[in-house]
Amino acid sequence: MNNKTIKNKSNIKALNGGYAMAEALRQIKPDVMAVYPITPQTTIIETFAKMKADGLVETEIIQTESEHSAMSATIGACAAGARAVTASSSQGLLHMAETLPVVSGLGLPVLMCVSSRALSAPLNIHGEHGDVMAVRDFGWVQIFGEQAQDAYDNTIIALKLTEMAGVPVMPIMDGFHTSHTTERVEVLDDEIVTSFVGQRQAENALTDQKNPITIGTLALQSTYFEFKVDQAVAMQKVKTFYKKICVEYAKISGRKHGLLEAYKLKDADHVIVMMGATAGTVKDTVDTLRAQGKKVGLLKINLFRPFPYKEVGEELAHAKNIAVLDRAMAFGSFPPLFQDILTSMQSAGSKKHDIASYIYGIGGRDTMQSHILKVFKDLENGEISKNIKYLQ
Amino acid sequence: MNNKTIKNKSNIKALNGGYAMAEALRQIKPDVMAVYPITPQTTIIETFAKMKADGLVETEIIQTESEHSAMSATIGACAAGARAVTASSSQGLLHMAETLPVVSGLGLPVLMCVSSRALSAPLNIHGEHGDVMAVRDFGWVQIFGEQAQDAYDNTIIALKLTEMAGVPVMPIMDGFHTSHTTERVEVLDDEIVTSFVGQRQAENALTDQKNPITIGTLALQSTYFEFKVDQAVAMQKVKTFYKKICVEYAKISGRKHGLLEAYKLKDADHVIVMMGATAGTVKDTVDTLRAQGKKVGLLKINLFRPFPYKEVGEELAHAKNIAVLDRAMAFGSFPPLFQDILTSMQSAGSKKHDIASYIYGIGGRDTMQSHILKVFKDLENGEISKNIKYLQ
Amino acid sequence: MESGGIIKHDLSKSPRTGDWRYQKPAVDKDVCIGCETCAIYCPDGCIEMIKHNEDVKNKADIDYDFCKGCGVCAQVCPVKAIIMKK
Amino acid sequence: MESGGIIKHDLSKSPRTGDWRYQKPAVDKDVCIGCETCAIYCPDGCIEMIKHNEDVKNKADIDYDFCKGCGVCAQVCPVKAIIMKK
Amino acid sequence: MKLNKNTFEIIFFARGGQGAKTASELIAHAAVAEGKFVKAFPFFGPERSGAPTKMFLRVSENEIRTQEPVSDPDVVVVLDETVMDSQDVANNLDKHEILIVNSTNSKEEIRKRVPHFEGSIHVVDGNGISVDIIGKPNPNMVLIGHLIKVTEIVELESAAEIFRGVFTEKIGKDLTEKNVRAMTAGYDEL
Amino acid sequence: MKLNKNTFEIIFFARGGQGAKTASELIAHAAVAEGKFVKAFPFFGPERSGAPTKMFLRVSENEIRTQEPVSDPDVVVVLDETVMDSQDVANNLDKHEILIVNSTNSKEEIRKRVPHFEGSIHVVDGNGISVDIIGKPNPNMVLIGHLIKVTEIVELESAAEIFRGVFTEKIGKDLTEKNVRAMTAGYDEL
Amino acid sequence: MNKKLTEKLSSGHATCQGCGIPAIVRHVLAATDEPVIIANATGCLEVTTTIYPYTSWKVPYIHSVFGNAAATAAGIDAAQKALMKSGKIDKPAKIVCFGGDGGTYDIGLQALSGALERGHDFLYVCYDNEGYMNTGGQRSGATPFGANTETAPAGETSFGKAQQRKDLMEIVNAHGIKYLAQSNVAYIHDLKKKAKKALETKGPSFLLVLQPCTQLWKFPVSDYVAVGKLATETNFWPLYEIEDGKYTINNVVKNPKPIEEFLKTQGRFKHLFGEKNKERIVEIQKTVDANAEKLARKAQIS
Amino acid sequence: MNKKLTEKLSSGHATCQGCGIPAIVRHVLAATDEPVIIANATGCLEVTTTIYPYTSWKVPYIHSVFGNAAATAAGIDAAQKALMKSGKIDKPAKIVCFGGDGGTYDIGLQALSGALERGHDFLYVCYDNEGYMNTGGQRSGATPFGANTETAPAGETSFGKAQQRKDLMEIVNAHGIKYLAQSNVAYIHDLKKKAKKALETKGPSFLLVLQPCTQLWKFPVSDYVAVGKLATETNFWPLYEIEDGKYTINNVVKNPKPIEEFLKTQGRFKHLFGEKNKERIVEIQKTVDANAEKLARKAQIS
Ligand SMILES: Cc1ncc(C[n+]2csc(CCOP(=O)(O)OP(=O)(O)O)c2C)c(N)n1
Ligand SMILES: Cc1ncc(C[n+]2csc(CCOP(=O)(O)OP(=O)(O)O)c2C)c(N)n1
Ligand code: SF4
Ligand code: SF4
Ligand code: SF4
Ligand code: SF4
Ligand code: SF4
Ligand code: SF4
Ligand SMILES: [Mg+2]
Ligand SMILES: [Mg+2]
Repeated sequence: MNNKTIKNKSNIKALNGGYAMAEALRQIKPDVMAVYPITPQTTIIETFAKMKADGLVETEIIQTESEHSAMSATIGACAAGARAVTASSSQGLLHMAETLPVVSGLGLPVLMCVSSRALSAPLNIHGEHGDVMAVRDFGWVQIFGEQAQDAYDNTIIALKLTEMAGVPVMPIMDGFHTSHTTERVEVLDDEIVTSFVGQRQAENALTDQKNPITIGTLALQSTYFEFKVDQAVAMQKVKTFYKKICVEYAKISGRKHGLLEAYKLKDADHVIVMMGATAGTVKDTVDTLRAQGKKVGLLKINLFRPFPYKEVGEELAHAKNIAVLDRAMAFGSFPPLFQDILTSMQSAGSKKHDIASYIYGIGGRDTMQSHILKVFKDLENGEISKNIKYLQ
Repeated sequence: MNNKTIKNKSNIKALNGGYAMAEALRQIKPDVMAVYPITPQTTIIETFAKMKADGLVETEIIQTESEHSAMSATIGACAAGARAVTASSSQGLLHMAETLPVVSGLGLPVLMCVSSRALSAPLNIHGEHGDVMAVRDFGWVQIFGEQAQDAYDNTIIALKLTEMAGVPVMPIMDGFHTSHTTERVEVLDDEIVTSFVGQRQAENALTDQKNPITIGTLALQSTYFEFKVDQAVAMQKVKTFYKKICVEYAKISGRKHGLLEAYKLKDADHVIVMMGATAGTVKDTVDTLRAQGKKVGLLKINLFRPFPYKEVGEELAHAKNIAVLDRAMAFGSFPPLFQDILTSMQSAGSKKHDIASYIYGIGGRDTMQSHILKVFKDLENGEISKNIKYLQ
Repeated sequence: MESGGIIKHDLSKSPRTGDWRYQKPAVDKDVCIGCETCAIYCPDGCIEMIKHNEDVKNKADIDYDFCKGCGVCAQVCPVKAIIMKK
Repeated sequence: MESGGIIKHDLSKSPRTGDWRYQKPAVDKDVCIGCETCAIYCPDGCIEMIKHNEDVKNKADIDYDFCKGCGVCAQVCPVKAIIMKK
Repeated sequence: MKLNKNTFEIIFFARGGQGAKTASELIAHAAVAEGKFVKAFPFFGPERSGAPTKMFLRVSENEIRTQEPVSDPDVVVVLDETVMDSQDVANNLDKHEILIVNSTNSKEEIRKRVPHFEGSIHVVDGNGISVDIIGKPNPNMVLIGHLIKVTEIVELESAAEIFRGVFTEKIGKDLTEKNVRAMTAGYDEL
Repeated sequence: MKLNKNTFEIIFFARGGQGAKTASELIAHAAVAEGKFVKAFPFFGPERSGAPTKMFLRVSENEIRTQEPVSDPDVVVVLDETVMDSQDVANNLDKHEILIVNSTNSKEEIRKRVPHFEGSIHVVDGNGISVDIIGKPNPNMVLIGHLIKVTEIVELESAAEIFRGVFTEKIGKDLTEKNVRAMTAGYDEL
Repeated sequence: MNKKLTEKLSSGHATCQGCGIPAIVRHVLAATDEPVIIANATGCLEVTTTIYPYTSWKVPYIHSVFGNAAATAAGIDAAQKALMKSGKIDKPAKIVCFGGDGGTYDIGLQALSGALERGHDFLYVCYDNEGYMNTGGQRSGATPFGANTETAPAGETSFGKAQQRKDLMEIVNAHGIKYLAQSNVAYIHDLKKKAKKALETKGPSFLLVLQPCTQLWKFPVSDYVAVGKLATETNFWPLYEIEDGKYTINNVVKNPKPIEEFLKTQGRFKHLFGEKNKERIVEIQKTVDANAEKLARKAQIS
Repeated sequence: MNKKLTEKLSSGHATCQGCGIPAIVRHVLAATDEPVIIANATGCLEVTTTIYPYTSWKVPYIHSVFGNAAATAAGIDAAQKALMKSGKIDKPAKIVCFGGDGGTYDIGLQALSGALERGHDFLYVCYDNEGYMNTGGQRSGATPFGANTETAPAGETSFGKAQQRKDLMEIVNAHGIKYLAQSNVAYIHDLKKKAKKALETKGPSFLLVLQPCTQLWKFPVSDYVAVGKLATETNFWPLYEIEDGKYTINNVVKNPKPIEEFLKTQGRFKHLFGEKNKERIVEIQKTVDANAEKLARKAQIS
């Protein structure tokens, strides 16, 4: 994220990530928001509820009795033609898991703000990506962010993206690190956002009595496969839409977003690949090492689903050693981002690398610069373990 | 699966996969089975319910009001010290999704028989692996089978495995292809199975009033990570237990099971890697091509979680071209087995291969020998696409 | 294919559920008193009341494209005006 | 670490919730009539009735290791035998 | 026609609820009892009771591995003639293969409904025979008997034993034996 | 002590429910209003109202990227003296750094409780001052005022403006101004 | 095809021969001329009417998963309110949910309860065939005591379901909604009348409609009306309504037929007539009588 | 530490200063000398008593997720039955569930309903603080009309929650269980008596216990007993029980205090006392009166 300020178009505020998302939602003006509370998503929905109670937004809020119903009501509202949003975390994402592939399978433009958190058991309410990784294959677009500013920007971008692509989108922030941390956030003027996102133009809507549609059909052996391939194709198209929207968004905000953020990557021999809030800590570490003359760099993935295999493969082609840092556990397998990076290298036909897998920040564990230094040291020493290493 | 019959120890029956699993369950004598019906798992639970109604088994069956509760009751029963089992499919697996990482996180030895099926939307009740892939990262052991015989054998193996390893296990059969197809199944004598699986020796049990335990604690930032690493370690140990149990099982049954099944693989240049029922069709195709002098072979994965990266890498090291056939869609990514195979090759330090990704059998679509021939032809021609190909 | 399998009603795509029938209801329009009971209960909505000769009351008429031959109509008819034929 | 985080009660591992206290209840045992009301309602289970001098009735006694200083006891005491101190 | 080919493939046509599943599984059980390998599986649709449906059956001396549906059957059995109105039951049946139909119509009339089919047609009055013997229409037993005769995939006696094993308790010895007799009658029908 | 280092790091100690969050965020808002960058975040535990807790605050002229908790603060503010019984509030505070404590005790008494600490200790009677000015104990405002004085991370006036913006509507102009005065008093306290 | 009756749900669906569901749907929807939007739970109705590429539905219709019909309706309700506010629609349609007993008594109960609490504007119709039929006939919370089902089968050591069915009417009534009623597809006029009242209710309303199923209950495909009638004539299934808390029995059965009359028409109760289970029938009769009495008392005093 | 009271739940838990939950748990469990097994829903009680490495529980305890306490109990019940059969245990423990209002009225309602239908042998205790407290005070199905919460906040255009609370007692009662009762932590003797009855009931039993929460209700940490008492004295929270369908009011309040007495003790109702919302208080009083009357009628006739 490039923080160049366009003073005249922005208001600078101190907001936490939850508030930043709520602020973006307010400007987006959803017709319906159906939610169920769970830490650390509550900063979003409580802020929004208060905005509504104070007459700052007209959204119909449904305080449901569970996440399964929260997403179900969102489906109903979206299918009815409304701009429909929700928000969740952790156990909530899994409670509604049954409905998630339904949303994507139906091609409903649903926006779900996620504040990511560890999964039970044991119970832990802190930040990590285990929850969003658990639902990564459900046909939802997943956009990661680093700071509260990204939480704000990504929410606006996500809304436009979902309505343009007909694929549901999750802007994701790291629980607590982003959701509960107050930071400087540049907020756009309401009218600018309003005109940027426009109005939802529903192609099919239950409320269109002149064109009665049937949503949620049964597809037999003879047709289901085709629907799914179509869905995969629609997902692939998201990349193009996303890039386009990022360009447009840069125009109104002065802030650049994109599939990836390459930080001092160009000439880097030793590269860390990762997503989310902890990238900030890595950037500081990169600067420290660069100051010592070490050629280290960071590749931060923003668009995780659909995964930009090709672009990643290209960005990393020149690197000597690569460490992939996942903020999610893997049981009986390698972690998701690591596997996606391996796949990227194969996609790019770049087979020379040994790539190391690290897992950090599980259950809200603090990741310190010292951890990152250790990773870079491993890379420098060519210590590429075949096993996962944990930054505990 | 090696079908050498040891007549004196076995009874040969015509059973479908659902019945075969129910038969294994009857012999295992679970204390508690908590279930909720869903096609194509119903063949298991209905058969078992009838056995109970006829006094053939004493299991306490709980007919719950949802899958979320089915797994919750199973958790309660297992934590209480009982041998507890359940069964599900598709939407059912996702309905209970919230509870699945809880079972594994608590280290509860739960056995869940799965008859795999497509996920909504659109609705489709037919076979594929989309459902089990959706829950593959939840810390459960996943064992795939090909035929009804495997459904039977794997259920017994799984029970022993879960109680030995303290990790929950899913024996998986392909919905309909296995669950609803009547095949020849060799059933062991009741006493043999009973003595093979033994009695559950619960280390911790809620019913042990002398040692009152607290299950399901809250682990803060300071401890959660360690619990999860321990869990990953326990998962890794499963491979050894599994191999050991397979050896023992071969002794009582004469049937060999193991991490992998290599079919005409030794000298094969062109190899298909896959899991589940459709392997049978591939074997027939391999034979056809072998008869034409083509060096083709099949690697069938049985233990999918924990994934045998090393063993797979070794088995495939000599191959020229490899096609990985996934029976699950991938949206914005590459499919799971494909990525695991790529990872295996990197683990094995074997970087020479180009590996092709195919997706087949989605939503119960029939996969014909003609499809498989096409894949082998691609391999022969060196047509290794960078994109997923669909065998529609 | 329609995105997400979202469709609109189009009778031309309907299966002819008449194919299911192995017994066929036949209305004796002269016996029928036009009470509509059969039409109300027909599970397949395939009984229409239509003009018959000079009769004042419309009489039951069956749409065999969709009639599955269940025999509910014959059962509920108060005057047994419908019989099920092979 | 215990597998799955399954543990047994072990008071030595308990946080001293007395650290939370910024007001401290003090029982005037001579005023206390031993009615147990405070003990019953104390959210932290930290009031025990113990022998006091020659009194027949046991008197309220507070376990400051765990008393969080909420003041419930003082509130419910019918004879105001407990006062909250800074 | 003997079980001389590697795998014998049969399709049964019927309607949901008419017991085609039981029929094909009866043969499957009998074949397994004889030490053979089988795969018996329905075509699964969402169809409800009354809708046309079909069952696939493979029988072999060797392990059957393919999971493909039967697309090129050796024999087709039509348990309910009315499904022929909407289904091409003789699809992929060639001139050496057999179509068995439960009907009171003549062979010729049946052939008119599958004009492209050049193999032999066996018409069996399953309903009539079963009403005679059992007292109510249960054509499946009769047709199975006939199928066994034609294909020899299992011994008649194996099928009878299986039937007895499963049904004696459920429907009583008397009715069981009547069913077995109906099957035998189908076997004898030519 | 000025905002001369790249990033200024502060820890607030208090109890759940005592408004440490509001206090640290007030400064964060003021800093942002001055064009600075901030990160203000609590240490999250499951603790309920009454349990000791802490807040972290970073302020900088430049973008703050690290997500690490503050482990080596420049200043520590103790809003509730009683937490010192169970927490080492001066951990990693070196001799050039400052510990501000809300207390009526003497500096010396406080120092006895952090014997390893060599830097300067500021004792402010937040409760007393706020009771005097506002009429009820609201030590946070006083302590914030003092913190601003000591660190100059924001202008007193910015903090006052932020407070006015947020609270005037909620608690009325009168009470708001009293709070601002309490802050000013803290600022002036030495 | 019957023009009027198939105005909203056309022919061409794949319900079993002689299924009682379609008549319920057609007559409930015929009770209003206002626009409607349908939210359907997974189950026989859904699966048989929406097989791609054909839908029998001529009115807007949505299905997503099994247990969420009421929650989906909640979303539609909120959407309509929002779209009214912003002037994108002129008039809200009446939202009608259809759910089977499984989707209502069991897996969809919580969503229903939440939607009732929040007071959305919708009618929920539960067609009650007393079992999970779409999956082949398993026990549900609505399955009556003693019935033989696939997951609570009768056998050597079992007489079928050992528990009483849930009293869904009372559960729903506990939510204090304005109108709810119990009806029976065999009494179409009763059903139509109640549907009309329910559709005219502002806020949530509820109908529980008995729907004999040929497959689970095991009776000839021509007999759903006859079997349904017996359910009411034996007091197994009284017809009543609750308006603003007030109970009205719509067809006080003076001389109820013995419960055997109902039970014996159905294969699912066949095992009860054996020597071993005879007592169960006495038990069932007692429960039916006690329930009828309780209901009568409520009608009297409310 | 009080020896007797901490026999099952020790001190050392992290409940807020002045929380009403622990007294409920301690006194319910003190009502039996039989062994118990606890199943707990996610919520304040769970989170504050089981922070690794310390558990306050001295009796067997399980928590797994938020909405499944009753289903977990069902599994334990079945396990005990099976282990009894196989002789592995001598005697089943009494299973006691504790769930907050969120975990009972809302996300755990379905699991509770299913377990009640199946008739498991367990006591379910809902401690009702009228909101989701563990997550910081959001509205639940138990939150009363007019209360200010984080997700139904009072504001310019809102007076707090706009719906009535669910009548959970009636919902549970509709399941026909033998014993259920409404109690209040401020009335420990009432609670103990009811707990004893409930624990002695064979099959499912249920207790709904009011638990004033300092954080949500916003009153001084010393006041939970006083605030709880007012809830009953104003008839906002009558104490009653239902045994085999028969209602008994345990403390007929002759001259109920006006509802303001209760409301004014709590910050969550503060906004109602402003000019704008005054009418809401009248409305609340009406509802309280109507409910009391309804309850009295039920007690009379049942
Ligand atoms: C989460 C989930 N569990 C189970 C199923 C399988 N299932 C689909 S419909 C159905 C039964 C429906 O029963 P009911 O609601 O009574 O409707 P009916 O089929 O009788 O019309 C079941 C168990 C599912 N689709 N989703
Ligand atoms: C599926 C799921 N959704 C949401 C949450 C977050 N959550 C945990 S406890 C809780 C509130 C509990 O409220 P209640 O049951 O009333 O108990 P209390 O906290 O008031 O004791 C919530 C919303 C969760 N843990 N799981
Ligand atoms: S037989 Fe059945 S489907 Fe045909 S018209 Fe009569 S009632 Fe309708
Ligand atoms: S029920 Fe009989 S009399 Fe009435 S309309 Fe139908 S056919 Fe005619
Ligand atoms: S102050 Fe609170 S915690 Fe301490 S003894 Fe009194 S009631 Fe118990
Ligand atoms: S409440 Fe008061 S009088 Fe009663 S025991 Fe406690 S201190 Fe003594
Ligand atoms: S199974 Fe029953 S409810 Fe379902 S379509 Fe058939 S008759 Fe109707
Ligand atoms: S928030 Fe309320 S219920 Fe939760 S521990 Fe604190 S006082 Fe108790
Ligand atoms: Mg049903
Ligand atoms: Mg609560």
